[in-house]
Amino acid sequence: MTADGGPELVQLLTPEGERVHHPDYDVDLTPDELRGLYRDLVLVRRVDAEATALQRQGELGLWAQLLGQEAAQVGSGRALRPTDMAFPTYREHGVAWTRDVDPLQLLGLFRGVTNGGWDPHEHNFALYTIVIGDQCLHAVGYAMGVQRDGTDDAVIVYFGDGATSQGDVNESFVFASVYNAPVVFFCQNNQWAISEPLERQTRIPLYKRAHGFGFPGVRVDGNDVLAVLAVTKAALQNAREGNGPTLIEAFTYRMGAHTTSDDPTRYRVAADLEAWKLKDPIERLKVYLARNGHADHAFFDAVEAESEALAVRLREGCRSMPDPAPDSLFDHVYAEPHPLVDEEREQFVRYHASFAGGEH
Amino acid sequence: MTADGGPELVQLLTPEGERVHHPDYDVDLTPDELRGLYRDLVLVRRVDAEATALQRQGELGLWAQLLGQEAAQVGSGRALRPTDMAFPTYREHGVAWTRDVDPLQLLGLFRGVTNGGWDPHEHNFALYTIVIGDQCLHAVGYAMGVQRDGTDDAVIVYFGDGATSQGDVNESFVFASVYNAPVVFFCQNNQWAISEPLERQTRIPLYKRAHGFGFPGVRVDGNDVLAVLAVTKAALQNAREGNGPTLIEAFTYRMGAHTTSDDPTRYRVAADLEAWKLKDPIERLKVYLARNGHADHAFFDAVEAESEALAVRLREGCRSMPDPAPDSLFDHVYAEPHPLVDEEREQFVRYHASFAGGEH
Amino acid sequence: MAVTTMAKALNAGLRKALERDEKVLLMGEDIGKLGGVFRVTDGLQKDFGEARVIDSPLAESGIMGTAVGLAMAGYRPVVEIQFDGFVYPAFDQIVSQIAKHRARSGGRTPMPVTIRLPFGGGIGAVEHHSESPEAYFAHTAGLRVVSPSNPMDAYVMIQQAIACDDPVVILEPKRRYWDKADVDESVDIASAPSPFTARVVRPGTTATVACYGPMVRTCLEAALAGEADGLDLEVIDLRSVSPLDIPTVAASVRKTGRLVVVHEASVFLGVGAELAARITEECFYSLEAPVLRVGGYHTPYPPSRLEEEYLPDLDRVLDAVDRALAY
Amino acid sequence: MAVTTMAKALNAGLRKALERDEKVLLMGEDIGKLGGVFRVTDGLQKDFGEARVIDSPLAESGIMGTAVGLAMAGYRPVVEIQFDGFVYPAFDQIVSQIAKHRARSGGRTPMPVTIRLPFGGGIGAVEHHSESPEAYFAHTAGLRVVSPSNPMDAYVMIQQAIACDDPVVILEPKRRYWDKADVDESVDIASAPSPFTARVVRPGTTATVACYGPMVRTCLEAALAGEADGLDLEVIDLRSVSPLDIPTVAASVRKTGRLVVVHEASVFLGVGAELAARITEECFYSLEAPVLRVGGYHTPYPPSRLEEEYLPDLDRVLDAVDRALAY
Ligand SMILES: Cc1ncc(C[n+]2csc(CCOP(=O)(O)OP(=O)(O)O)c2C)c(N)n1
Ligand SMILES: Cc1ncc(C[n+]2csc(CCOP(=O)(O)OP(=O)(O)O)c2C)c(N)n1
Ligand SMILES: [Mg+2]
Ligand SMILES: [Mg+2]
Repeated sequence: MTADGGPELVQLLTPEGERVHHPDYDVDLTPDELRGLYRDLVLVRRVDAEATALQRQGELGLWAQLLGQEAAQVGSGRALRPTDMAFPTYREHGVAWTRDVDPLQLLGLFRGVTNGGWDPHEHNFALYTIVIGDQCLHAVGYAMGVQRDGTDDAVIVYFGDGATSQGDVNESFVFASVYNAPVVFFCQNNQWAISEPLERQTRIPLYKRAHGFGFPGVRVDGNDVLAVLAVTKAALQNAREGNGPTLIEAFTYRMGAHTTSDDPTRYRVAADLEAWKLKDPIERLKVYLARNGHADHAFFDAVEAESEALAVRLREGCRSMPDPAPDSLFDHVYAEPHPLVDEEREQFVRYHASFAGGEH
Repeated sequence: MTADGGPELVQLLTPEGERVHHPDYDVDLTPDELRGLYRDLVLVRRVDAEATALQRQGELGLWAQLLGQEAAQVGSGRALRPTDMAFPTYREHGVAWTRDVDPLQLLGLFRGVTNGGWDPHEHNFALYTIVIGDQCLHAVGYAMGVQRDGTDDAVIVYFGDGATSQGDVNESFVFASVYNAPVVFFCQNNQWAISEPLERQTRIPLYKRAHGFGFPGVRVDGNDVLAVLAVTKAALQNAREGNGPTLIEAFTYRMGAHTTSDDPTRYRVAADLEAWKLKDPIERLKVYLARNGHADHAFFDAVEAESEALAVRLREGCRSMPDPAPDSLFDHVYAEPHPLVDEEREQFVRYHASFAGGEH
Repeated sequence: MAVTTMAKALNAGLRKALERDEKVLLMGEDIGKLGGVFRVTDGLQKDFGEARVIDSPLAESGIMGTAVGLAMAGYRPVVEIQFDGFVYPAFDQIVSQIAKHRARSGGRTPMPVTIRLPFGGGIGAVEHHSESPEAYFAHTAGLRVVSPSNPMDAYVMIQQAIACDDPVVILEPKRRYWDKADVDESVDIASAPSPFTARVVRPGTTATVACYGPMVRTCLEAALAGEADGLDLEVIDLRSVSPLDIPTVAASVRKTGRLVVVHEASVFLGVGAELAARITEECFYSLEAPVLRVGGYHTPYPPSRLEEEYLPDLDRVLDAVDRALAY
Repeated sequence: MAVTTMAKALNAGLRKALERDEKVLLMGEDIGKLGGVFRVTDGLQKDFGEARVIDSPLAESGIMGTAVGLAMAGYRPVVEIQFDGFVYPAFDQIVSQIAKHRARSGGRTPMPVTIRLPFGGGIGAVEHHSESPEAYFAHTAGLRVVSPSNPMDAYVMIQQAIACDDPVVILEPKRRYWDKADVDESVDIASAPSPFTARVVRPGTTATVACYGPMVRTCLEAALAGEADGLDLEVIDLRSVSPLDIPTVAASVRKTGRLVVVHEASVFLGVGAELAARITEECFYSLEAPVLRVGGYHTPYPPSRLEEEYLPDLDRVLDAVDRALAY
């Protein structure tokens, strides 16, 4: 496997910030839109950095970093219409950003305050899914619902390179192709599944998996926000038009650890990281913006200031986030009354009250 | 999908019994070997017919017919070396035949006398697997064992067109390709998964699934015993030589019901059946043998007589098959002593003895 | 009011549910043209179309996982797993997603998925076609698990399960699919008793026998046979194994002083264990004997020629009653 | 004799097993270079090679299904499931194949597969990382299920599990991975007590507390705290949840007259239910109180900020003992 994604890689912006052209894909963005993408990338990276720091300070139990994957997430997230539905893994903080989910709600999850956090229906952004691959079937089912509703919405589902080995992910390819469901499979190939390199999951490029199921697969430079946007838009459009699923392999790299619990020095060499640093998704857009006069210092400074303000808000918001009420653990398990849960809650409340009364 | 298997179909013997050639595959068999294959096909069909009859007579609880799939099974089974291992579904009576499993042992399973029947190690033929797709992973694991043993044995695993939708089957493709395991995936595409036509499982030919996982897939005329033999031998050889897995799609047709419990008139039209009758796997070999002077009347008569004798033996053997001892249901659950099972068995025996004593 | 089989009653219930709510969808293997291997969905695809009665690829996790997505999209999927033994590939989607999703979402996303599971033995089938996996589901918080024992309950309970905003596993006792009884299709499911309550199907005084699904008929037969020996058994059809209707069972045990629990599933950690533990706690001073359990052994379900030895029958029920009375 | 953690003791036990029998193989996600997310397999791939310590694709059913095939080929696979909540995708291969295969084969094909499952809560993790799925496996005939509570047991039991010709699920209490104690590596596993027996870890007279895995330390702490209130609790480390060592528990209950069972898993149909049912049957006339159960609620495992409310602790154990004594 070529480390640079090989000749198949769709790219519109080189690591050096040069705008290139591709026979099949293109985007035509206003300077405003380009600046908007830059702002997204910077703020998303900041969310990630702050969360990582908050974890180190003991405010979060865990954090799954997206460092290096900002363009893959922002590019694909911004390709969506508001009414499209997105199904994330646990690392899609950048997509969450594009769906207007407050980053504090992501922090709540990793702080252990909730197992969910936001309203999936309000944001058209499903809850994070931790069991690898499960959400791919949910997305296909949701897309089958969209088909039945008769709208031209589309669905996108995120998963990693490691996830492609799961039965559920492959079953989702079967269901999507057989029912021609309006779904885009967005695989962020960040080269690693915790400590396992891509070679433990496949011996050919992942986008080709789709061909075995009879739908198109395409590999895009995942660090090129423009290419990701273009390729995802095209795939979504295809889905809307009734042409069924597409697999997008966003070729990228996990610059950080798997999560804050992980120690990547045990399994990968520093040189790889250095090589990928040269392909940074933010740097190349900044160069492009500056070189083409689409953005000036004032703009970059303003984004920087916004990023600082966001960081402050996250730190404060996270630290002051209240713990849930103890007996809320009985909430929402069932929609309708359930005698056992009701009884357990009652006993629980009575037991806790006995402490308050100093009985123990 | 073309009903005749399309131009990709590997064929060495046409439905009319004409020997044709293929650029990639060939077999060179002696008349003796050709007659042997014919005998296999006829006797296997007879086993199937007798078992079906025995089920109708109430001697078996169920029977899964292979009618029409004899060539796919005999051709692939005869491609194996004795030390190769085969993993069947519940319909591989023809493969069982080539592995010297007494058909009576198959009858025992469908009679409800056992959930297994033969010694998998003695025959290098695993037990029938009823849960769709599970055996594909077993085969890959076994092949990983063969790799570690350092022999040049190969493994073959059977499954149906419907099975290709199962997560486990796709996971077995991942494991086999990633570990380059010496395994041949033999999919009998008999066009139906009970009542569901192939279109409910895939929208492209099944052999192409392999390409998505990075290994070769080939479609062979499953009603052509010579082509199946040639293609399977080549795939096994490939595996032996360390080139990893191959997917073979044997394009065939389930001429009978799914099982004796099924009523195919509810979901398929008679015309299809008529079209496939013209491609009968036995007829074409018979024509070829006769036309080329490889077999004479005496031979065909002898096979017929052997078939009659086999039928008699099966009928008698099945009818006189004893029920297992009641308390054998506690046998072999655990290899080492287990207090609960021991205790339950004791109570069971005591309880049954109480009836014998006329207490109840 | 018409005499019909449980399979036909389920069919009628499904038809009602499809008529009542256009968000109701059926999905499963062979449920379309074939009408399911037990014909429970017979004719429904023809009448409601392929978009609502969906033949799925052969992948149980796929069925269950897409049902989750359909539920998120506002549908009420009713999925059929062809046989009990084939539900295990879908276990992850059931346990980690369907059961937990509503709580995870803070109540925002209900999971009104109905899982139809023909279950239990006694039909002379090959391996994996006679399993009783209810304990796995009952132990799983977030699920509800019910099992009808007769056509009328089947007709009502399938509709109630579909109408319920929680995921419901409905265990259909396949050996009773062909049992016939009166079914009153005019019943209003909203005013019918909750499917999560038990029912005393035979009042009695000597001892209580609690059972569900396929064993209800067996236990009623045992009660009848017991009359000759002077036994007056109270038989409770639990109907729901999660939640369990403890008040109904406890009230009975307080009266009879003895409880025998009967199911096909293995006794070890079977539903009987929970009932024994709980009822002993509730009725400690009323129990004249420990709660006794009649059920499958700690072995895989045996080949069919041995299944009569494995399955609880009238004699084994009465034997347990005798043992309880001997205390 | 050296003081070491449970994680290191398991590592040493695995190393011994790999040394002793060349048919022993390890397979799992991230068990190679990384040494597993808990470092239990640290250094083993380096020393035994990639053919024996295998980093697998990210697919639990694949791991379990290939383990079945390896076992058929004469190997003794030891598979690691990274966290409890990720075992469900492998459920079908465990329940329908691993558990049943030996019986199906008439004893010809043993399934000496060891399933390592870091389990339980209390580590502040995100969802699916704190499950206690033991009841599912214990209810499944054909499996054995054990759980060590301390480094020494971990060292011995992992080797015994691997040496056992039956499939063994070994539940490793992940919150106790870093607990330290003496481990005697010179012990002969063949002459060590069977892993399928319980052990009285603290003799006492007031009441019996039965527990396993992570709850043993909790219950021992409760017993210690109870001394101040004049309680003399007998604590039994069950060690095996399937089979259960009934004689050891029954003997204790005959002495104390009271039993409290403690586990993290949901009480409803948890291991405590079986123990309650069975012990009540065995010790009906000795019990002064019903068997009481302390465990998880009938809810999904909560977000970590609430886990201390969910998990049984010293106070809840003593509260149950008090309630038992109040009868
Ligand atoms: C079913 C399941 N198995 C194992 C895990 C533990 N786990 C969490 S993330 C991960 C690696 C995922 O790799 P990949 O799919 O490439 O996504 P990435 O983390 O790289 O974004 C593993 C093994 C899990 N969450 N779910
Ligand atoms: C996991 C599982 N689901 C469902 C079934 C029920 N079933 C038995 S055979 C069958 C169809 C199989 O079709 P295919 O794979 O094409 O094989 P064929 O029967 O045509 O040989 C089904 C659905 C099963 N045995 N296992
Ligand atoms: Mg990855
Ligand atoms: Mg088929």
